[in-house]
Amino acid sequence: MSLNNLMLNVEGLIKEFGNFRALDGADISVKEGKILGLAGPNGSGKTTFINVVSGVYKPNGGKIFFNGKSIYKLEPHKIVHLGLNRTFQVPKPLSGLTVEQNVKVAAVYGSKEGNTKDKINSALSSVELDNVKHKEASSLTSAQQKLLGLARALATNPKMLLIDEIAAGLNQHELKRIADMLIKLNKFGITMIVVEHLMSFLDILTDDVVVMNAGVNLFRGSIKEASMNEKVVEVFLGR
Amino acid sequence: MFEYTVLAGIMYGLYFGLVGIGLNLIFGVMRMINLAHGDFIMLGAFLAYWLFHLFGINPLFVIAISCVVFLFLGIAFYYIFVPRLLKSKDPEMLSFILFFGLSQVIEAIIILSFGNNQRSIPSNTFGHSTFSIFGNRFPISWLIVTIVAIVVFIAVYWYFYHTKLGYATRAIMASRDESLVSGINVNRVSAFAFGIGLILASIAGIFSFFMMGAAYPSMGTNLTVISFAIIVLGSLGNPMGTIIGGLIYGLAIMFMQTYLSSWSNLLPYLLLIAVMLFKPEGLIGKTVRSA
Amino acid sequence: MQELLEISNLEAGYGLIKVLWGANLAVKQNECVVLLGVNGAGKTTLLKTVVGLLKVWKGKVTFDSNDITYLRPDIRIANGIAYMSELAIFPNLTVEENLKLGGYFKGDKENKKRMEKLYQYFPDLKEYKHKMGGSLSGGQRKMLGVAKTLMSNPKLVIMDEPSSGLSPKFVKRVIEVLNMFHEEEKVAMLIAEQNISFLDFAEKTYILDGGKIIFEGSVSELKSNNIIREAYFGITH
Amino acid sequence: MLKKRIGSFGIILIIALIFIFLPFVYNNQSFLFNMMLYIALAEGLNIIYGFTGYLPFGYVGFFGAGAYSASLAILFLHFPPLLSIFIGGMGALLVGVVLMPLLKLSGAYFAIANLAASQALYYIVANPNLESITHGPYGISLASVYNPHASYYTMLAVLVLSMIIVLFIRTSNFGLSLLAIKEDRITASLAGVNVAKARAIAWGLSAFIAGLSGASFAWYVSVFYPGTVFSLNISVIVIVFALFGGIGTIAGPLVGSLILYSFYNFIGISTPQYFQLLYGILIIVLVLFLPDGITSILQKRKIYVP
Amino acid sequence: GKNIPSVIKIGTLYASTGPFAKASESQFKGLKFWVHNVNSKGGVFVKAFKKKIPIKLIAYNDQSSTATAAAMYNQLITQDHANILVADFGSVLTSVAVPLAKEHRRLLFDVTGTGAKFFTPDNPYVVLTSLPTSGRWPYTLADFIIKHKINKIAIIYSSNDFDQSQAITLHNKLRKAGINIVYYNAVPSSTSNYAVLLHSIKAKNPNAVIEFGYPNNDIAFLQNLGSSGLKFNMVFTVFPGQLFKLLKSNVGEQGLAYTYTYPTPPLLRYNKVNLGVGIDEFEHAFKAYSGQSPNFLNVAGYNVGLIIKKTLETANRYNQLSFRKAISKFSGKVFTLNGLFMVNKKGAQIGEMLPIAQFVMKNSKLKMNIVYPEKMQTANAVYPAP
Ligand SMILES: Nc1ncnc2c1ncn2[C@@H]1O[C@H](COP(=O)(O)OP(=O)(O)OP(=O)(O)O)[C@@H](O)[C@H]1O
Ligand SMILES: Nc1ncnc2c1ncn2[C@@H]1O[C@H](COP(=O)(O)OP(=O)(O)OP(=O)(O)O)[C@@H](O)[C@H]1O
Ligand SMILES: [Mg+2]
Ligand SMILES: [Mg+2]
Repeated sequence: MSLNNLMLNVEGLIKEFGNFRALDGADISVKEGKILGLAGPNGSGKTTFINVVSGVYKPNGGKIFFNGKSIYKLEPHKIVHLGLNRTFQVPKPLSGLTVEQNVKVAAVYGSKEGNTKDKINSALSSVELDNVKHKEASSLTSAQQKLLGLARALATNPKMLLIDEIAAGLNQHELKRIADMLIKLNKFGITMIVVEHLMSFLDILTDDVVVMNAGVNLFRGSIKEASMNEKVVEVFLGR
Repeated sequence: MFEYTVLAGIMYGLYFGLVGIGLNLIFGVMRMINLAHGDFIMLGAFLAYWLFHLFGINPLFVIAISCVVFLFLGIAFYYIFVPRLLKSKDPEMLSFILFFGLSQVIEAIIILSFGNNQRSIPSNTFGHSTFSIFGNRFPISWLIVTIVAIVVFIAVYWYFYHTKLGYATRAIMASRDESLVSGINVNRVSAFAFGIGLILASIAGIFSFFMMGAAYPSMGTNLTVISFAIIVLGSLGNPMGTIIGGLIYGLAIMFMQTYLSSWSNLLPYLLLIAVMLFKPEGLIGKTVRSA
Repeated sequence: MQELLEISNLEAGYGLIKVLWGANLAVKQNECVVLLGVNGAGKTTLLKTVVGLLKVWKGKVTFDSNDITYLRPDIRIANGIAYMSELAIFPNLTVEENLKLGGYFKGDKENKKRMEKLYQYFPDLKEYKHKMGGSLSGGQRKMLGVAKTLMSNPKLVIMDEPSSGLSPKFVKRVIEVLNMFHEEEKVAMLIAEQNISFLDFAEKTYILDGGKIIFEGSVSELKSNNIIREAYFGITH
Repeated sequence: MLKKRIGSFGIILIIALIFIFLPFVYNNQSFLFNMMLYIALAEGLNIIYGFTGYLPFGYVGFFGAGAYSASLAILFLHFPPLLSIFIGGMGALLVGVVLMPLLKLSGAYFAIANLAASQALYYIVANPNLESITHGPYGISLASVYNPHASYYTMLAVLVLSMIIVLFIRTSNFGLSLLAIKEDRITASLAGVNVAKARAIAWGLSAFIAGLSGASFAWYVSVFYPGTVFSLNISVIVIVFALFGGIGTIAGPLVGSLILYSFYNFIGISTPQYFQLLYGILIIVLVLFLPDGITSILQKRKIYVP
Repeated sequence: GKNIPSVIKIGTLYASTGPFAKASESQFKGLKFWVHNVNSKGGVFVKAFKKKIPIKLIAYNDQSSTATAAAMYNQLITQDHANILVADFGSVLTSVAVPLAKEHRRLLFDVTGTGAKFFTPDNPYVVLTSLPTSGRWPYTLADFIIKHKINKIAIIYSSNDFDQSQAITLHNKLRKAGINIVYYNAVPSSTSNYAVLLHSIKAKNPNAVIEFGYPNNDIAFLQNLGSSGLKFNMVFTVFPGQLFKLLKSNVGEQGLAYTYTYPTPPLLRYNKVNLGVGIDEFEHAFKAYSGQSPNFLNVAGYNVGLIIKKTLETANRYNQLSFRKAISKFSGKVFTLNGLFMVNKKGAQIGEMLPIAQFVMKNSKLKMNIVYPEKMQTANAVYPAP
């Protein structure tokens, strides 16, 4: 595996909250154009991983390379400008603004390329929110707010997305729809890490998963292998 | 001199903890900034003044009366203002303006009815004697104020951590909506807490004469500002933290007066800014995650 | 058996927007009901209206043969309803304090006993009992929410998506725990869920769509309905 | 967008014309001056509060800093008044830069820290130990350059500038990014907004306007004390004016100041004893029944308020 | 054309709220009383018109705010065309009127605004009527201390214009006389607790403690002194002599006993006057008019009225500069219930010297003795205080 086509390469990442280590030396890498599934028991550090890589929290150690460039301790907006963006597990919309304005901010400030109007429209249509674009973001359901988060991320012309439990709380049918949506985005060349608990959902997207536990990666391989791995079953899937 | 300054600072500080604690309680429970806090202190002072001069009632007994008066006042104000305010987009900031209006009204009413004179209760109300700690002599009234402050703090602590009502109050501080669905009668508990906040302010007012010379109708604003400094020094939204804020304030003032008197009014504010920048959650606060 | 909760022709919404358009639903004593519905169907709105967080515009809610349509939330809770919202916790209180508030109407001793019992199922909570609720991970919060709701022993438990964000192991755990309380304490349950594992334990299901109930029936009836299977489970045959 | 900008320009033009010509028919210039002053301050406060949600309880700190920087430039450096007014703006800007770390705080914390900062500044300026620099508590006299007419029109220029800045923010993407920061800082930064820079710009502009206003005020009254230009009342009054009209628009603070300041004067004159009472009641009633300001009546009807 | 006005319009401001309200209202009441008096006699005699003309008082409420005051002074000058402009109480509210009056060439009758910088040689449009400029206040106090050879002096003052200029004057005069100043410190005007300060002062063992402050400061200072159990041979504060009732009700007679102050009318009883009534008669009439016995600021407000009256009686022409000229003409020749009226070229008051008084206990009642200067003395100072 040559380093060149690693889109994201994280080594030995450490994050402490007080004297508690939420990340304890996690190593995770993704090749350009791929989708990596990220799973693990609750509290294993998946969201923290995203928070640190996207610059929302400052790490306490380790290395983070994006496209060969270190983004360690870089400010979030700079990371966004390099082409890496994320969504939130608990949605964080710009509540007082309309759906369209939410996306507009990202389209204007996220990247210089492209026409703002086009970026807004294509981001909204990719997540199928164009019919509610004049609604206030606070009046959307939480699932819609997560999609809005994805739309904002898309409007910044990302090369890579970190997606945090975007499908939680959806029914099978809706899951399928979201999965198809992500696959389509991936086809357009967006590399992804997708955090999700439902293996059936990850299964549609990729065969490459990392399972984290207690702030480190426990397993990497295919979903099938994961479901047969003793430790993964023990801490994550349950018997 | 050093020893004297420390002791005076502690006593003065405990009193100022009392000055700030009601403001912090109301902020903690309702996320409302009671900009009229100082005016309620003033009302407490005027109540004590009138009861003393008309009926010769000792300030210590006024505490009991003010508990009743201000509890009712607090409950009434709560039901008039707060539920409506909470429906708006930014209750915290709007409360700021609303209570500014209230402070204007209170001040105006007091001036219209009693004039703008300074008033005080003679400092020898509790006797002429002084008392001494480690050979340092202090007015007896300071001892009484200190005891009152400590008793009040214990009572507040008891209320918060050993009564069901206090427990519910803390829950509302944490989340109003979750409290509703935990079976807490949020309005009633908050109204009561509002009343307690005002009672605490009024008690500080009753003893203002002995710590601050005189009381006058327009003294409120300044007291509100000082109270803010104190509660943030401790921890905003954590009433017990106010004691620490008060002590820091008291000691700081006394030390500055002793060693650098002309700068003494600057220090609390610099202290406040420093705390905010380096430990914005206050000296004993905790934070929750943002993402 | 007698109806414990009965909702008839319920209309409610936000501001000028009507979300529920005359929903009907009933839960019997000691019955387990799962409420399904696509995203945005109004499940959360329905549950909030039942506990009193939203005003009823029209219609009637009865609980334990009392009309509770216009009662305050805290009185409804005191009458024996326990509710877990989607966000579910007090962020500025510790895990243990959160749990205690779940048992607001109980004595300290009883709370302690129940807490220990719940800690057995959710060891994470025990480990973090002095941590602030707001610093927990998404899934840990859900566990806390579930445990908190079970702290009181209510007649009816209402939960809004208890499993979303939980790892598979803990989804199983939650179902196990709910089952246990259901059996041991005869608690009735009304659960809005999307996770099909919950169906195995439901005695009745409803589907909410566009603010109206469009299906009511047993799990087997549900599963045998082709249209629903397609719309909800994405299974096409 | 263009239409909205032109419409808003119209308002600014009208306001400017009114204040240019009004002194010829109505010669209580001080009243007009104060009116302009409060509008400019309310607009300046609007920049930071209306668009980013930071409530500068200590806004008067910039005002005082401006008044003092300008005065010291006149007294010590013998700069001409207009240049000194600019120095006043820069002085306030400098204070703004020093206080920049406060922007890390949020909500009530920020408001209170800012209040503390303004009080600290006041006590520094008023301290007798600094008498040789600030004249300490003795106050400043600018009798040598006293010129009510020139300072009146300078204030008008500051007013117009403040409204143009708000106009720009209101109709630009920059303004949208500020609103995004107001809603959620983290989300805004992940939309690519340089949060620190954007709010620093807003903060700086807001401070600059207050500084220019303070400087113009100093020139206009020409004798003042530290307590005059650092009075907490100025902050509170300006906040109330801005909120009364409605923040986040140009028209809101303008209308709020026009109505309330007139009220303050005319009602204040005819029923002085009851004025404070009426004023307080008015504020309470407003917050309870019209919390988004009077311009929100129009906004609720979907009418665009510039 | 010489058209004679039907009324003389006197414009003034007062504050009904805010920090200056109490003082301002008193001063205003004194002025109103004077207006009431002259109008009941058909007005004042205006020499320029050789005719008695009634007074019309136009007054606005500035609520202690300088910004409002500026607008109101302007209103008085430009809208109401007040013929005579009288400033509100104190330096702060007077400060904004000084440049305005100069700009509009209107003579400002400054009643109690004692700030030295109001009075400049290039400005003929201001005259201070009822108090000397604050820098002159401690002249007699300094003499008293020097004369009695009191050494080791502590001076504590509030950091504001009014108090600091007194402190500086006293400090300089005592230094020059070779008197040792053991403590010299400013405290913020907002200081309300002097307990620790008093102990710091005591540590220096001074014979006299001079406290210059606003009324609030004096009250807190005296109260803390009373309850601290500390004793000094001499204690001086500013306001018991001006706001006697206020201070007495707040610190009690015990608290005032044997302390020193500047006495002002009505504590000072000037009955031999050549303008207006003496203090006895004034006190009587004022009580009948308002139901209250007068305080110093009532006298000050009344006194400005007397000066206005004299001005109109003296000025040959009815314009502002003639008014100023008239004042210079009778300056030093007029003695009112407020003492000798004398202004210098800049308009600053230099006539009314403030004597030194001491409160003593006599038959367990508080009594005030004038102890200096000798020509006014009613008793010897009790020094050291018992
Ligand atoms: N606060 C609000 N203001 C206005 N409209 C709202 C609000 N909350 C929800 N809605 C609207 O009400 C409808 C129903 O929302 P609700 O949250 O009840 O759906 P749900 O079935 O719980 O969806 P989900 O599966 O996403 O939780 C949605 O169309 C939503 O946009
Ligand atoms: N700001 C914070 N302060 C304190 N502890 C934190 C903070 N953020 C995360 N943690 C802790 O770090 C651990 C990992 O949390 P994280 O949110 O990364 O888990 P997760 O893998 O995303 O879990 P889930 O699947 O439940 O979302 C948890 O124990 C959590 O309590
Ligand atoms: Mg997570
Ligand atoms: Mg929902």
